[in-house]
Amino acid sequence: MTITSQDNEIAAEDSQLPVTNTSTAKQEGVDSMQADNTSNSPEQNEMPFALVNGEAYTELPKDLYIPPDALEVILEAFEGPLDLLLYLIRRQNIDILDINVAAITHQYVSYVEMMSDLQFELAAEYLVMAAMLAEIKSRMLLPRTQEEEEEEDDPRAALIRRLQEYERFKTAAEDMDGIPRMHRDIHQATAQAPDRNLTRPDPEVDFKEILLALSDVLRRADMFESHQVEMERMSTRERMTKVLEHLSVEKTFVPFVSLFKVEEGRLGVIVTFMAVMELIKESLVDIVQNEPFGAIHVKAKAD
Amino acid sequence: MIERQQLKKIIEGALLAYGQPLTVDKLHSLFATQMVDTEEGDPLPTQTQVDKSEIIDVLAEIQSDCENAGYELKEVSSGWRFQVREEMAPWVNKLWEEKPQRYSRALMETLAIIAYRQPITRGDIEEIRGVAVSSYIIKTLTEREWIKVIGHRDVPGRPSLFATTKQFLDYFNLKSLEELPSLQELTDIESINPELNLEVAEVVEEVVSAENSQKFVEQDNITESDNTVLEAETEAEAEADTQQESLHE
Amino acid sequence: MIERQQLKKIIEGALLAYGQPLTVDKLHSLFATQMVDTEEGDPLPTQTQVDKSEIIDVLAEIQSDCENAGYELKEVSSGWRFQVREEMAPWVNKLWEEKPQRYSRALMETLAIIAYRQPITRGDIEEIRGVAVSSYIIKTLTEREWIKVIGHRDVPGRPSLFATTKQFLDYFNLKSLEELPSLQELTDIESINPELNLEVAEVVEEVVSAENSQKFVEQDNITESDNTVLEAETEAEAEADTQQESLHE
Repeated sequence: MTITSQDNEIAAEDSQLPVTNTSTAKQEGVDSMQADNTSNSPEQNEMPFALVNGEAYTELPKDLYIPPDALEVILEAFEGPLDLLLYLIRRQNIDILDINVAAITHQYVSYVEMMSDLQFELAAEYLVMAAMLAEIKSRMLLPRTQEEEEEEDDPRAALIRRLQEYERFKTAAEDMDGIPRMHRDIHQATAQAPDRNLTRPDPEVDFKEILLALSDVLRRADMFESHQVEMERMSTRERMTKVLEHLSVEKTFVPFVSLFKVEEGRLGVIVTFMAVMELIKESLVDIVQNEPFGAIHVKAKAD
Repeated sequence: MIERQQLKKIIEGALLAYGQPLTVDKLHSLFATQMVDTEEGDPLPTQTQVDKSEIIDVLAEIQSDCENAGYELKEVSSGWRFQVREEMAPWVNKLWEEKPQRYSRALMETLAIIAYRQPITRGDIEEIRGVAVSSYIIKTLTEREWIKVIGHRDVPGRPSLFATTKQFLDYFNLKSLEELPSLQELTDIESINPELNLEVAEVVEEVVSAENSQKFVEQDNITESDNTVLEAETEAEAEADTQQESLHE
Repeated sequence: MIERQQLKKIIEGALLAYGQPLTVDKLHSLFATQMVDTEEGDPLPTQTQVDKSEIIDVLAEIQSDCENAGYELKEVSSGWRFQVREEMAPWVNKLWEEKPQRYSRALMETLAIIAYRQPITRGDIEEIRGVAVSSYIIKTLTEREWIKVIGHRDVPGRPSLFATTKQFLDYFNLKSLEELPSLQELTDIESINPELNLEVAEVVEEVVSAENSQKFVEQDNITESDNTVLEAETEAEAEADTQQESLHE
C-alpha cells in the first residue's frame, strides 16, 4: 500500500527492462507513461517524461530520431518488444492486419541498433523479435511453392496473432485499471462492533478443576505449616451458611429453637447445633440467654 | 457551496470508511482545502466552503435518520463514529467465534476455598492461599452468581462473608454442599506417610491424585448419600497403603 | 419468528460490524442456532427461525434504502458488504495522508492475463507479453492474495498454474469473473491480406484450437475444485468457440 513498495516495484522491474539504468534523469511517473499515444488512459499526464538538453518532451518523438539521452527513458515505457512493435504500428495509424513487415522491421531494427550503439544492455526478447522480423521479411520476399504454402503457417500471421493477443490484454489491463477499486474508489464501510463482553460466554468449569485447585492450595498450606486447613463435614459448613443467611434476613434476634426443624431428624439437629457453635466460635453470631434455662436467641453479628 | 444532500453523503461516507471516530475539525478539513488536481486530470469537484456549524447540523440529521437502524451515530471522546447498537450484540457477536475462556488458577483456588470453607472473608482466603485475592476474581465469581455475600464479620472493617450460591450447586449438578467430595479424600493425598522420603512421596501423590480425580468423575453418578463416598474413601486409603507398601519393598 | 424490522437491523449491524463481505449463509447462521441459556436464567431472546429467502429480501430492501446515502450495499464475490460510494472518494480519500496505491503497467497486464486466461502458467504469460514476468510481480500479486497457485501443469518442470482469487474479485468490486469488461474482439485474421489464403487461416485455426484443447486437458490434472476456475474455464471455452466461429466465417 505504501509508496515505497511502488518504488521497489519500479526498481525490480528495471532488471527486466531492455536497457540498463545508466545515467539520465529518471522521474516519478515513468512507469505510468504511455507508449501508446492513441490511448487516453487516465495514467497519461501532462508531466514531461524526459528532459533532454534542458528541453522537456511531453510526447514521444514523431520521427525515429530519439535523442540518445531520452532513449533509455522511452524504452522504459515499453513493456517489451511486442509493446514497442505495437507502438510503431499505431504511430503510423495502420491496422495491425495491414502491417508492412518490411517497413516495421526496418524501424524496429533501427531502434535495436541504436540501443546497441549506445551500448545499452538489451533484453534478449528484443533481439529475438528482431530476428523473427528479419525472418518474416526474408520469407515474404521469396517465391513460395504451393506445397510450402500448404505445409507452412504464414509467418506474418503468427506475428499478427501475437500482436493482437498482446494488444487485447494491454487494453484489458487498462480497462481493469479503470474498474472501481478498493481503497482508491470505494471503501469498505465499517462501524464500531458491539462490545464482545456483552455476549462473551462464561468459561466452562469441570469440578475436577476445583479439586485440583484445592489440592494445590492444601499442598501449599501444608508446606507453610502455619495454616492448617481443618477437615470437617461439609454439612456443617453448609448449615453455617444457611443459618447465617437466615439471620441476615431477619436482622434481629431469632429464637435459637427456630433454627431447628423437626423433619430433619436427629442428624439435622446435630448439624445445625454444630453450625451454630462454629458460628459462635468464629464470632459471626451473637447469642443471648437472659436467664438460666430461658429462651436462647441468636443474631448475626454484623447486621 | 456544496449541496446539503451531498454534504451529508460525504460525511456518512467518511465516517463509515474511516471506521474510527472523526472530529468535526477533521470532517471539516475534507472540505476546507481546494481539491488538488490529480494526475489523471479528472474533472475537479466543485470548490466548496462548508461551515463547521453546517457539519454539526448534518451530524444531528444523520443521527436522527438512523434512529430505527441497526446502528447509531454517536459522539465519543475522540469524535463521532457509527456504532452498531448494543441490542444487536446477541446476534452480531456470533460473527466471531469466541474460544471458550478459561478461569485463572487463582480464581479456581479462590472458588475452591470458598466452597469448602464458607462462610469466609477475603482475608481468610488470602491467609490460606498466601497471596492477595484480586478484586477482579471476587467480581467475576459474583457476576457469575457462584458466590455471594451472606453477611459481614463483626471485626474492624466489617469484611464481607462469602458463600457459594444455589446457582453454584446447580452448575455442578450438586443437590447440596454435602455432595462435594470430602476434604478427607483430598487431605489423604496430602498427608503422606511421614516415613516416606520426599521423593517417593511425590511419586505416590501423583499417582493417587490421578486416580482420585478419576474417581470424582465417577462420583458424579452417585446419587446415594455419604455412605458410598465414605466407602470409596476407605477404599482409596487402602489402595494408597498398598501402593506405599509396594514402594517400600 | 423474528420481526422483519428487527431482522433488518441485525443484518445492517452485522454487515457494518464485520467490515468484510458476509455471505447469506453466514448471515443466516446468526439466527439458525438457538440462543444458549445462561445460568442466570435471563429471559432468552425469542427463538427465531429465519428463512434465507427472507434474508435475501431484507438485503434487497436495505439496498434500496440506501440509494440516496453516501454508501451502498453491494454483492461481491465473497458476499455482501456496505461500501462507501465511488462518488465520495475525492473527499473520503483525504482522510488518509497516503495516496491510493498505483500499480505498474507490467503488474496490471500480468493480472489481466491471469484473470482472463486462468489457469495459466508463468510461461504462458510471458508468451503473451513477450517479456519475462518478474518474480516481484508474482510475489506482489500473491501477497495481495489476488492470485494463487491452484495446481501444476503436468509437463517437465511442473510449472505452477495461477488463478485469481475471491479477494481479487472483492478488491475490484466484482461478483464474478463474468463481470470483467469483455476482452477486445479479435479481428478476422483472414482479412489480413489477399496474399494470405484460406488454407493458411485454417492452419492458424488448428494451432489455436490445439492450444486450447491442450489447456483444457491439462486442467483435468488440477485437483482443487474451485468455482472460479470452473467459471473461467467455461468462459475460456466460450471464447475459444467464438474464435473458431470467426475463423470459419
